[in-house]
Amino acid sequence: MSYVAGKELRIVGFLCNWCSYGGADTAGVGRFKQPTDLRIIRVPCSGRVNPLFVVKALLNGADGVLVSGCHPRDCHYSDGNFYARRRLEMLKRLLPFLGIDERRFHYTWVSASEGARWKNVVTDFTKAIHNLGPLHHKEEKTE
Amino acid sequence: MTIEKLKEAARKILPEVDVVIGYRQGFDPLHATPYFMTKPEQVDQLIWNSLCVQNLCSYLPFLKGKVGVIVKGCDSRTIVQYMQEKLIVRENVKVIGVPCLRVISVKKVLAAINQQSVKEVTFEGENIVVKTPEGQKTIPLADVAPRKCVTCQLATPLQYDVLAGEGIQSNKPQDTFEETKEFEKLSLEERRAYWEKEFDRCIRCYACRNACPMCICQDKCIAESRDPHWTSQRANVTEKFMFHMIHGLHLAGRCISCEECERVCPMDIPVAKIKKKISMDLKELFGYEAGMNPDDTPPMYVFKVEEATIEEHEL
Amino acid sequence: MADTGFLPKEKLNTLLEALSKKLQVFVPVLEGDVVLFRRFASGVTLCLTRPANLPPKGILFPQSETLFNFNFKKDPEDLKKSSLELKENLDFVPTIIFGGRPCDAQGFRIYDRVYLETDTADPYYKGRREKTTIITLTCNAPSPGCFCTSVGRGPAESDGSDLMMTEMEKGYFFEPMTEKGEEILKDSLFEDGSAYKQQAQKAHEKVSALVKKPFATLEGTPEKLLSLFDNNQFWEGEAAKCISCGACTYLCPTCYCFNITDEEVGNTGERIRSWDACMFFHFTLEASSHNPRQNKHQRLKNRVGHKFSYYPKKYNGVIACCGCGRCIRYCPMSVDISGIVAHAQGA
Amino acid sequence: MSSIHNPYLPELATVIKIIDETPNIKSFQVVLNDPEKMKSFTFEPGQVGQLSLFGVGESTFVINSPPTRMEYLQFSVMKAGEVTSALHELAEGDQVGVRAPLGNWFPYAHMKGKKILFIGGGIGLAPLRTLILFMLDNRADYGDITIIYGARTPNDLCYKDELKEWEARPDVNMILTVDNEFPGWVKRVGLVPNVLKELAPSPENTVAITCGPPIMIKFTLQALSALKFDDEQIITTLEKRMKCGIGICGRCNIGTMYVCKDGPVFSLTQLKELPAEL
Repeated sequence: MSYVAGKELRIVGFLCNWCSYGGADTAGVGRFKQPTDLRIIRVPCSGRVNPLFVVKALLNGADGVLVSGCHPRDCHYSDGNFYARRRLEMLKRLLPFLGIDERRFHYTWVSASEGARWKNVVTDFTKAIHNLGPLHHKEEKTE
Repeated sequence: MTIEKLKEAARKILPEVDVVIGYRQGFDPLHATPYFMTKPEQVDQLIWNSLCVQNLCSYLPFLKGKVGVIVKGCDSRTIVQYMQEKLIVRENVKVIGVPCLRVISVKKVLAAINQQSVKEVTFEGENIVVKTPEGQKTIPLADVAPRKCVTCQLATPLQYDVLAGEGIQSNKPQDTFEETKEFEKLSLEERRAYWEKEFDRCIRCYACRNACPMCICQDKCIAESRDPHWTSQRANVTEKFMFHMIHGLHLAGRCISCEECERVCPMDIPVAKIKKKISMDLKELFGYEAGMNPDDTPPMYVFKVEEATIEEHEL
Repeated sequence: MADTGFLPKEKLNTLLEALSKKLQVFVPVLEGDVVLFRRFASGVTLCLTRPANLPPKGILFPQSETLFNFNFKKDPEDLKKSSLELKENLDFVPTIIFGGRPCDAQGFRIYDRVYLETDTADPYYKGRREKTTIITLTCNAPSPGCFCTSVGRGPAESDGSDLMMTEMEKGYFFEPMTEKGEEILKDSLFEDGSAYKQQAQKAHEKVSALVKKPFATLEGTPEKLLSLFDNNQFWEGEAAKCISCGACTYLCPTCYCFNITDEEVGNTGERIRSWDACMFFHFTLEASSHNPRQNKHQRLKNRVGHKFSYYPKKYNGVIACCGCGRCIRYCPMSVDISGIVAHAQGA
Repeated sequence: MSSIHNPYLPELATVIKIIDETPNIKSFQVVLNDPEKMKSFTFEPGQVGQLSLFGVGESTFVINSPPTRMEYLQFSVMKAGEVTSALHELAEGDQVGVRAPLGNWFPYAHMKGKKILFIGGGIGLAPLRTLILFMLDNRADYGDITIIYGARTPNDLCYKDELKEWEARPDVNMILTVDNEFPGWVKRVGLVPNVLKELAPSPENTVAITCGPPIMIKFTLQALSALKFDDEQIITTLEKRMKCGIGICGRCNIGTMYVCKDGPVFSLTQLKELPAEL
């Protein structure tokens, strides 16, 4: 069951291996109570996140997508998250142009030690998505 | 006359190159078509007028050897971008620049004449005169100009080895992305509905991709690949939407706004609108315009430690 | 029963309303700047003034369709084991395609030989084809690029149509070609059309004479094209401006090639058939990375060859081109197939 | 299920045995799940089938077991693309789909009483295997049988057990070759077309049947012609990217001929009448 009242929604999280995934782990070890809507996909670096990953998820059933990497200047590969920031910012601006609420996509930075911060990010993002409700997908036929 | 100068330039360059690409009359008087000249006598059929719409630079990455090409101001950004991405060897391309104030949108002309067959086309001052079986129609060129011409700043190409004529100044206002901003005033639901309706018509012919000068990996495009499996062959809106996102996002910082994608769409889908939006954001965020300077690095390939224009997003 | 019928213009909508109560009716409508076929419903505005940009071929041969669904079922006794179930759907809805042009209907005749008149008939096409009535509208003016009279057809050629209508000043003159067409004419909305027959015929002849003639005859062309097969210079020249997209094939009423791909999610999935185009690099790309048509001129050669040489050689001289001109009209680079054929004849 | 025959609908089948032939070739022995259909299944040597892996796709392979041995249908698969790679992941007992038989076959009726020369390379032995086994099962109908078979290395030779059997048979003349010297290999070394030239078999009353990689076929055809084989005496099988398998989908054509339906078996005479697009 979701932490947030109501039906669980589908949220996809792309977390970098070095910081944010560790942060999520720290939150788990710390036994912080977190909503369970998020499905985590571990990536080597936020720089690995192709904006099309986000688009594909949103078009194919996700109600929200969260990308989280190391804080700027803390990237394990020194500058992957700097590139990510530019790409993801472009995407954040493009989504509403296509009619997808930009609040369904969030990118942020969480370090491995920030278990509490991770908990807050997940909780707040999940709440935001629940406020927006499911991203409706019409049943489509191939013909 | 520009055409005489173009012919002269083409004749002069032909011995140095394998082929010169220009324009000739197409299947009817309203259509010009790319013309690949290898012999001097072919130069006689070269034409130059507002019907010469295609971006001929798009052929360059696929051609071997030395090539001469006729290039309008807007198209010249293609050359710049190719240089930037090292997709051409500049020395192997002889650019015949041609000053140009405006081309026409064939689609707009056809809409103005009820899609009739065209018997004759002439230009009188700032008008295009089209003769059809139903009679003759005089249309101001400004009314049938494609979007890119309305705010064109490149009446003279950025790159050329020979210029057919005198360099001229643009007489158009700067692009303020009015159309994009206007569209953004619609509600989210309206925008979503708009794109779903437009993309629903897409037949996945990939004309937009193949005509795109920057879509150089079109034979290996992930839109058709099974591995990675980005899209299926289902003909539904989701898949079509996804394809156009692939096209748009792969061009972020590379799209040189020639709008060939939209011109060639047989289903009249305003695909350049997405690219225009991306261009607007790039300009706002990074002050960047693709295809202006061969020494630039596209904004997606660089970063600043402190990004003055990007704020942290709060939840 | 009358041999022919007449329907006043103001009654056309009434007819379509009545027909659409019984079956699904597709009509040409204007969307954006293009005409395409959509389901008729109240309030839909027809566009009959020009041929549709996209021919109605997708109604019988959808851009994509499910050939069958598959379902892996886990054995509850032994979870390592699973059984497999296939499910095909061959139920098709009775349909009318209204307001296509004669060339559109002839496109289906090109399909018929390949999809029906074989020992392995295509059940999907066959199922739809048998349940579909095609009502065409003869052309009253040629469109840019069309050349139907040069490929042995014409703006009022009846082959493939069940019922053909011709626009008159105050209404439409209807002429049935098949029993399916006669069935439609039984509707009491139709008046006797015999008075208009001659007038319609004259109109047809008049338009026929206006259609562009890029070549006088196609006699010997299939052989000529074959003899040019190894002439790379010719084909490279013709294909130089081609950008190898699929606009020509997807807009072509006679192009019938397809792809088959599987899609799977979890334990279920489907095998999909979708339009494919011989102009695409991957069309003939083999797993070994060998590609018999790796250059665009080879692909264009196949497209022209198929229509003007291979198909007629296989099917009694019938040209697999209906001359509708769409591939010319909407080609991004104005590649002109009729011009290529003419050049080949003279090469 | 409807009563209309649906040529796109595969028969469900089970993989009963998988044989590792070479590092990148596996053979799959398959039986149709419906015992009645398996019992009534007939085909001719050289015909192909579409093997389905649901969720991945279909690919065309020759049925390389002979019609004289109908306990199962065997397909040999070289790992190359999406479907073949997935097939290589199969385990015995797994479910597949089969659409077969498709295409034409070797004109064996016209080969009766003649000497038969098989020339194969690599996985190209698969279609020949059908006919070899078929002929060995009807041995009296044919004259001398010679098999020239080569591969890059000894490890790349398919059907190793059968090769040994055939070598041991007095009524088969078996010549094995590998492209380059290889530790432990004491038999011939050399490319198949070169070995063919060295052996210089007489064309008299002989039919040559060849299959292998395109480059081998090209030089083998040249070598056979140099040995004065008539085009009519030379038979080969072709391969193309295929989808429908019934001559509709349009990609495997060479001019008017569809390799899936009008082929895959062609005589050199027929091949020469077709445009050169292989």
